Amino acid sequence: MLTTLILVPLVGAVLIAFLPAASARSIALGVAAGTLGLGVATAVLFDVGKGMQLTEQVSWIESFGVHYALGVDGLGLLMVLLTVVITPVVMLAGWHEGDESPRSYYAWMLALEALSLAVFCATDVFLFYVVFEATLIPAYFLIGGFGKEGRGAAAMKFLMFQLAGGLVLLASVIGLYVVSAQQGAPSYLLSDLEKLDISTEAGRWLFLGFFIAFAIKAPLFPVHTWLADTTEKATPGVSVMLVCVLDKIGTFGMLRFCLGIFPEASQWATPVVVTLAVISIIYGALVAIAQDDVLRLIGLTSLSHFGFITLGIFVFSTQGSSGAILYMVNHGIGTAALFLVAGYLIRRRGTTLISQMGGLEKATPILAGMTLIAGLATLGLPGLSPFVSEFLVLLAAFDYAWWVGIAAVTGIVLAAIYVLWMYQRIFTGPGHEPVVTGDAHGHGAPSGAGTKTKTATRTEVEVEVIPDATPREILAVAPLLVALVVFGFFPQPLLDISNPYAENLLRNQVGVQDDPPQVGDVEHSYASGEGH
Amino acid sequence: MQAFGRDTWWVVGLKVLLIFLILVLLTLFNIWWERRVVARMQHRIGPNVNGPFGLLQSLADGAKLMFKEDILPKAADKVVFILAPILAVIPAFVTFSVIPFGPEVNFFGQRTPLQLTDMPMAVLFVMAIASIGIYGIVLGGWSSGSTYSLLGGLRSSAQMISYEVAMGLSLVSVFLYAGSMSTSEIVAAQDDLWFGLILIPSFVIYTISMVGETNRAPFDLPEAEGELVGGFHTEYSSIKFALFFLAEYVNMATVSALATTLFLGGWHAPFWIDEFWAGANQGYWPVLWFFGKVLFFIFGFIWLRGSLPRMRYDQFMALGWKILIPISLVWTLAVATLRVARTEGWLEGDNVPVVIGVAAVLVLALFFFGGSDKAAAAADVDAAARPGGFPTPPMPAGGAVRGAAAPLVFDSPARVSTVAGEEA
Amino acid sequence: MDYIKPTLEYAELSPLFIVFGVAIVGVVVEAFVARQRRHVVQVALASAGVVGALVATVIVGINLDEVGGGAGRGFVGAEGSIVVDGPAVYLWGLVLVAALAGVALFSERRLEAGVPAFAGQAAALPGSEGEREASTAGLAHSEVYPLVMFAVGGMMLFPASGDLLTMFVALEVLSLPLYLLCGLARRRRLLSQEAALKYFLLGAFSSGFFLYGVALVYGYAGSMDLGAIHDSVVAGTGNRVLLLLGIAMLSVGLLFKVGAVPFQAWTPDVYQGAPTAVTAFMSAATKIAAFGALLRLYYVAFGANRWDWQPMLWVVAILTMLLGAVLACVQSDVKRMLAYSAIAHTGFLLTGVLGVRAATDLTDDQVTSLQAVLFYLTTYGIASVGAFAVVTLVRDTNGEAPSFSRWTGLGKRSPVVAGVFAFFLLSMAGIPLTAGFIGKWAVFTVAMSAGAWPVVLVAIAASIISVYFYIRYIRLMFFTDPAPDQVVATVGTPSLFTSVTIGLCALVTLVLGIVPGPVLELCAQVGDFVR
Amino acid sequence: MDLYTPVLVLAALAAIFAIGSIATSAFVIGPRRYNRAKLDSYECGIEPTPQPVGGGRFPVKYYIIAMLFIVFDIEIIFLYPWAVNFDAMAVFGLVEMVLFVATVFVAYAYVWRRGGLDWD
Amino acid sequence: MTEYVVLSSILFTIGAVGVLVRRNAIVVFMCVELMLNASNLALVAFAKQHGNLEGQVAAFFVMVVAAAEVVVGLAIIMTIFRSRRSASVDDASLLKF
Repeated sequence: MLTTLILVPLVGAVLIAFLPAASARSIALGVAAGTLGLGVATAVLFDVGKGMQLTEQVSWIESFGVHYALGVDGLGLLMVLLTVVITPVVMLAGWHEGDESPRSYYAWMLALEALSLAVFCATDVFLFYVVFEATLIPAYFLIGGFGKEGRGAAAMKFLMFQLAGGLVLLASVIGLYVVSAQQGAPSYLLSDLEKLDISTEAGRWLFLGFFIAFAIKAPLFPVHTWLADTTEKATPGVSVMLVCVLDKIGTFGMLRFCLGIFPEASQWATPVVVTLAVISIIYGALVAIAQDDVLRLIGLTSLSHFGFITLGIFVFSTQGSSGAILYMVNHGIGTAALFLVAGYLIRRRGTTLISQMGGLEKATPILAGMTLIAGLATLGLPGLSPFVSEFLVLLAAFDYAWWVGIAAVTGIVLAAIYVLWMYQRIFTGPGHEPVVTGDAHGHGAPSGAGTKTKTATRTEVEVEVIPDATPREILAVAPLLVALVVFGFFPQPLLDISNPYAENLLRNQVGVQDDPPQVGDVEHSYASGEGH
Repeated sequence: MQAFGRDTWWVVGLKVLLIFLILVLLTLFNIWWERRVVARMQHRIGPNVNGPFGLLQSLADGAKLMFKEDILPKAADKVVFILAPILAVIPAFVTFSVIPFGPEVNFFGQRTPLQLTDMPMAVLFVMAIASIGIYGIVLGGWSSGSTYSLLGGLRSSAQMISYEVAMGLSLVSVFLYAGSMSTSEIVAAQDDLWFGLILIPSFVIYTISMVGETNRAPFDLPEAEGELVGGFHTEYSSIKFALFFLAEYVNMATVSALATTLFLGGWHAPFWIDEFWAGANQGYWPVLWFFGKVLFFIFGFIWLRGSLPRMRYDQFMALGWKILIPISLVWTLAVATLRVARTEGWLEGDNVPVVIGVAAVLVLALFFFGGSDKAAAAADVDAAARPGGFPTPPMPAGGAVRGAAAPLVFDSPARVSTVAGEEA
Repeated sequence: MDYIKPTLEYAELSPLFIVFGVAIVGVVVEAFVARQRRHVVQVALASAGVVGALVATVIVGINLDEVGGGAGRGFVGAEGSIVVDGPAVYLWGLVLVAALAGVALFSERRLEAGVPAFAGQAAALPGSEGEREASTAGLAHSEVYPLVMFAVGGMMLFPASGDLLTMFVALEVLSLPLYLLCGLARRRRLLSQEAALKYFLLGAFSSGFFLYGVALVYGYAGSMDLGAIHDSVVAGTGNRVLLLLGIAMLSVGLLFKVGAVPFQAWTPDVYQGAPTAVTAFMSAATKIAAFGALLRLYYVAFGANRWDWQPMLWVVAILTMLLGAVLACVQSDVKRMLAYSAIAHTGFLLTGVLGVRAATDLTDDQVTSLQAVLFYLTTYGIASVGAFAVVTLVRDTNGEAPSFSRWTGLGKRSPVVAGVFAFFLLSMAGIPLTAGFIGKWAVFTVAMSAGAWPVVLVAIAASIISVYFYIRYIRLMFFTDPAPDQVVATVGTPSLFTSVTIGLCALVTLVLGIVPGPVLELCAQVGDFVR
Repeated sequence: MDLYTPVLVLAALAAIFAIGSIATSAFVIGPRRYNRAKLDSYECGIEPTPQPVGGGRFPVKYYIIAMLFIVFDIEIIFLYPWAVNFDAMAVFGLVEMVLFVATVFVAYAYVWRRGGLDWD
Repeated sequence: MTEYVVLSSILFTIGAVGVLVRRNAIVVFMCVELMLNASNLALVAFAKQHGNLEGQVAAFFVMVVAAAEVVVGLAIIMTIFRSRRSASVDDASLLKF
């Protein structure tokens, strides 16, 4: 099942690479849709509350004790679903992004999807590492091949950061091999490694390796610098794939490997990690406020969000973990929506600078609406799904330490500022001439143009020029928005999937005993209007 | 072997002195003899003034040279210039230290072989020392600072090393039979049959190459007066020149003695005299036989000089590299094969035809091999791979017979045509 | 005198005999076949010989019988001077594969419009009349095939030698032809000759050290036989100073051959100056052979006093990796870049060599250092042959265009070639799903298992650096557009052999990256060295 | 007494003779009446052509001859012990030496065909 | 015995130093040969010391190898010399970092 899930997009990618460019997009969409279907099927086959499921296991490299082993649990399933949903949406939304060379664009896209799926399904550390690193190649080519000026450098920066992390991880994984070899036959199976008893010393070193890698992946404060540049230079669609799917691997890995294999070390490292998380939350938010480039801004908001997620993971309460898992999904959906809508705007204005936009409200009410929903979701408005997760994380944070909670809340307040201010600057206020009646994304936007046209007085005509969202665009983003609203009011299904995993993880590995969060808590919070 | 290295000091001293004297006297005698014989061949009389039959002539020449002025050309590299003749002389003498003059004799009350010393690889020792002598000539030619000398030295060194290869290869079969490289044992191995008789090809090749090795006519190209004045010793005068001369004649004696030792049974009495007179191989008689044989070779040298014209350099090199070496290699292997065949008993009864067949095939193959060589060599004159060479007219069909020699035979149309071909 | 008749295992040594025989026949062909037909005949002969030797190797490898309770397979042959054991046979196979690729690349005549990449007449002065004549006449030195066969023979003998003397002779037999091959380029002859000169002088220098090391070790052990040396090392008799000095000097010789710091100086110059086909061949084959010998020497002869030489290797490995990686970043010539990366890879291989442990503290189903190094050699050899082969294709008006700027935007002009090259680079960088990754994994694993974690950390740092310069080329080829007035290289159409070679290399690199199991198993199967 | 001592003695005697005679003729009994023409190098009476330092360069031909000589001398070096020991090795020795000589012969034929042996 | 070894080591050192300091390719090359011959001396000395022939046989082979090296080396150096009119290794400087 899972193998097919992974193979379908992979085969699709290869096909596209060899078929004429004209048919690339349609094939890609078809394949992505098919994958989506398979993902849903997986979800249907998955029965909630049991551990690892749909497992497959074939011996791959005996001498390393490596298996080709797949399986999904609650966490994995959610991530898989997120991936299969986001990919077609991105393709639909970023219709013209790959026009330069459609074949490579869509081939790499599908390859990226396939590898990410593999990452989320892998239950063998070696396999995980392999695909984890492999995702970088399509990502690199997507960033470097499309997007605007200076993307090459950005791609380089991205790759160097990721590979550095990856190689540190390599050290730790090899270390795992050594440890497991000392205790009999070497094996990389997650199930075996969890049973492994690692000396405190070794455990902490290995944990460090894993954590650094994941911290770079899901940007955490000191090692986040690649994020902003990448999201700025890359096309919105690619940014979505990066931020909403790839970066999840970081937090995913923290849950699955850091906590899963080195619970002791994770607890030992908690204070530092939490601090970093808090810093990321506030720092990300603050920097985001200051941004003028909309893509950059959104990228930095995710830094803050990942701070939340990490926080939720490392406070060691089922509430926190489950919340974090939920958060990963919601952030995926919300930020994706934001990026894509921003993409629409950019195509229309031909620039990514907020200062070049403005006053679009009247011209493009639908876009404005979509932006608003997505934005509000991002700042965690009650009634939209991110709120639930954010709230759970907050509760957990307050349980962990009051100052952490306060810091987190500050982060939310700042979030409110940057979202609303951005909205205001883009949609309300005086408008500007379209710098470029944008066709191909990116390459336009000479930065000087903005300052030149700043003083130009707005006239009705020009605003009329700007078309509102086309049906395709609406169709693309709609599912995300719907999901935001729906899960905002009925988060239970998601919780049902995430809770058992969180419980199991904390009970069996970390050894924390507490009861999983229920919708009740959230309802209660609605009632008492707590939060904001 | 175990007879050696046990002499007392004075015996050694005496032997050394004797060898030295013998060599010097032999040289003087050889020079005189050569001049007499050549003179006789040319219907002249030759030296006959000094001493009986002019025997002291060469001594007089030596003395005269002693009193001549010793010139150091200013273009010369002084040290090397003086060192060269010394370097040429010493090896010439040293090589004689392993030549057996005779069996163990009563030497002033001491039983000792008539041989200064011997070693397991005596012959190799001889060749090694002899090739040190080449340095003398090369350095002499180089240090003179004159073009003639330089070319002469180069030529002589080139020809010496070329013929040393052939010489060395021809010796292999001797060792094969003797099973040793010590001169005394080789001589001992020949007391019933001389290797010169059973290994005729080796013998011939050795004799040819020994002439080349000593720069004697018809191979005396280093001192080809026509082209090089005096060759490597153009610039040498007085005693230095005499030393080179001495070295050359001593070398002649050495190679002859080596030939005697290796091929003519050393000090063994010739013509199976010992069959009816056992005493022939005891006491000091063998010395007589030995020197008889040596002088026979020396006479050969003189005879060659008196009768043969000097070869052209390319012919000379071709002879060394393209004829002597391959022949001696093949011969060596043939000898080895035969020997194995005898010990393994391949030659008994019904195997013989097979062996003959194989041999025939081999010979034929060899023939074709060589043939293809020559044809191709002719065809390959364009020779892209001939670095540094400058174009030369092809050899006339008449081979060595060319130029002035050709008109002598104008009665033969074939020749005429070739001559025409040559002039065309 | 008592004399034992020596015997030779002709059947088991047949690969060596075939290779040397073909080489000699090649010389005969040079002598007697008309110039026009030589090239074809030589190519046919050489490839036939290599293939034959390969077949023979496989047969020999299959028929090796176990010794020492399955610890190793094989036997000590030729009166102790040649050891035919698992590793040796495996390395034979590797060298022969590299040789096959080499011959294929040598035979390339399409890129140069009908003439090979070798000098028309090496003796003619560059730019002289003779040279012009030679090249207009379409001459070319077909001696390269006999030469390469001799080199291959030496390379096969090198890791299989059972005593130091054979090792030395093999070292020279493999080196001398390479010196000449380096000097035979048709274009840029001064560079090529200079490369030959440097390679020769330094090579002779290092082999002098090697020889003196041989003498000293012989003085210590009283024998040249590796097994005997091991025994006397174990016994601890003799003068240890001799032993240590000897090891040091032997190491100088070998480390030079593998191009490790501080003996790496020749690598970039020679790799750049030599004809690229030759570079491709020797970058792979020489490393394989030399590392084989290195392993045999260190494991068999000096395995008992590991603690004497391991520290030295630690330092050497660290320096090699760092220097190779750092200097590769600043190269503006693709061949030099690959050369420095080769140095870095030498460092990684040495890391693997460090992973040697006594058989006792090694659980049976664990990766052995030997296995790891053999696998790494396989992957690196193939990738490097492929990479250099691609370099031969990228040309401008005056022959190959190895300079950095020429490669700008190659991916746009000919995506396939650029893509393949990028793939090789990724493999060298050790990106997953390529063979290089598994290789790196293996050597790092064994090194860390042996407790050499500092070296592994440095190695990882070095790989991060090396990723940079590999990616730099990928970026140059795919994401950089040439300036309007910039001269850029294009991809020539190669002959079938060349393209097949490149394709196979790429394929193998991919396959080994995805299913390395079988080959790794094979490397494990070859077992340990036989004493 | 060692096998080689007599050799040294003989060599010493020869050396004394050579050096002694040179010394006597040069410094004792030989006349010394130099003039410039005498000290010129002899070129049949014409003005001597100035020599390049170190005797100038030898034609490449001589190098080739020298290399060939090395090759064959080495071969001889191997042939001698083989010959001395031949009877012990019998067939094996024969086969090996045939192989060896054949190898050398191949090189020899190559040189021959490439004009290495033609003296032009 | 030790004297020979010491002598050989001295010769070797001279050769090595010569390679490093001399500039003329031919001289460098001769220094290399000196190193080889120093090794030969050591080999023979050790052979005598250990009373077995391996060392001497080795010396034989080393001679062969040295000869081969001479041939190859002279060929290369001659080519460079003819194309450069100079045998100085300093002039061989086209290949630079």
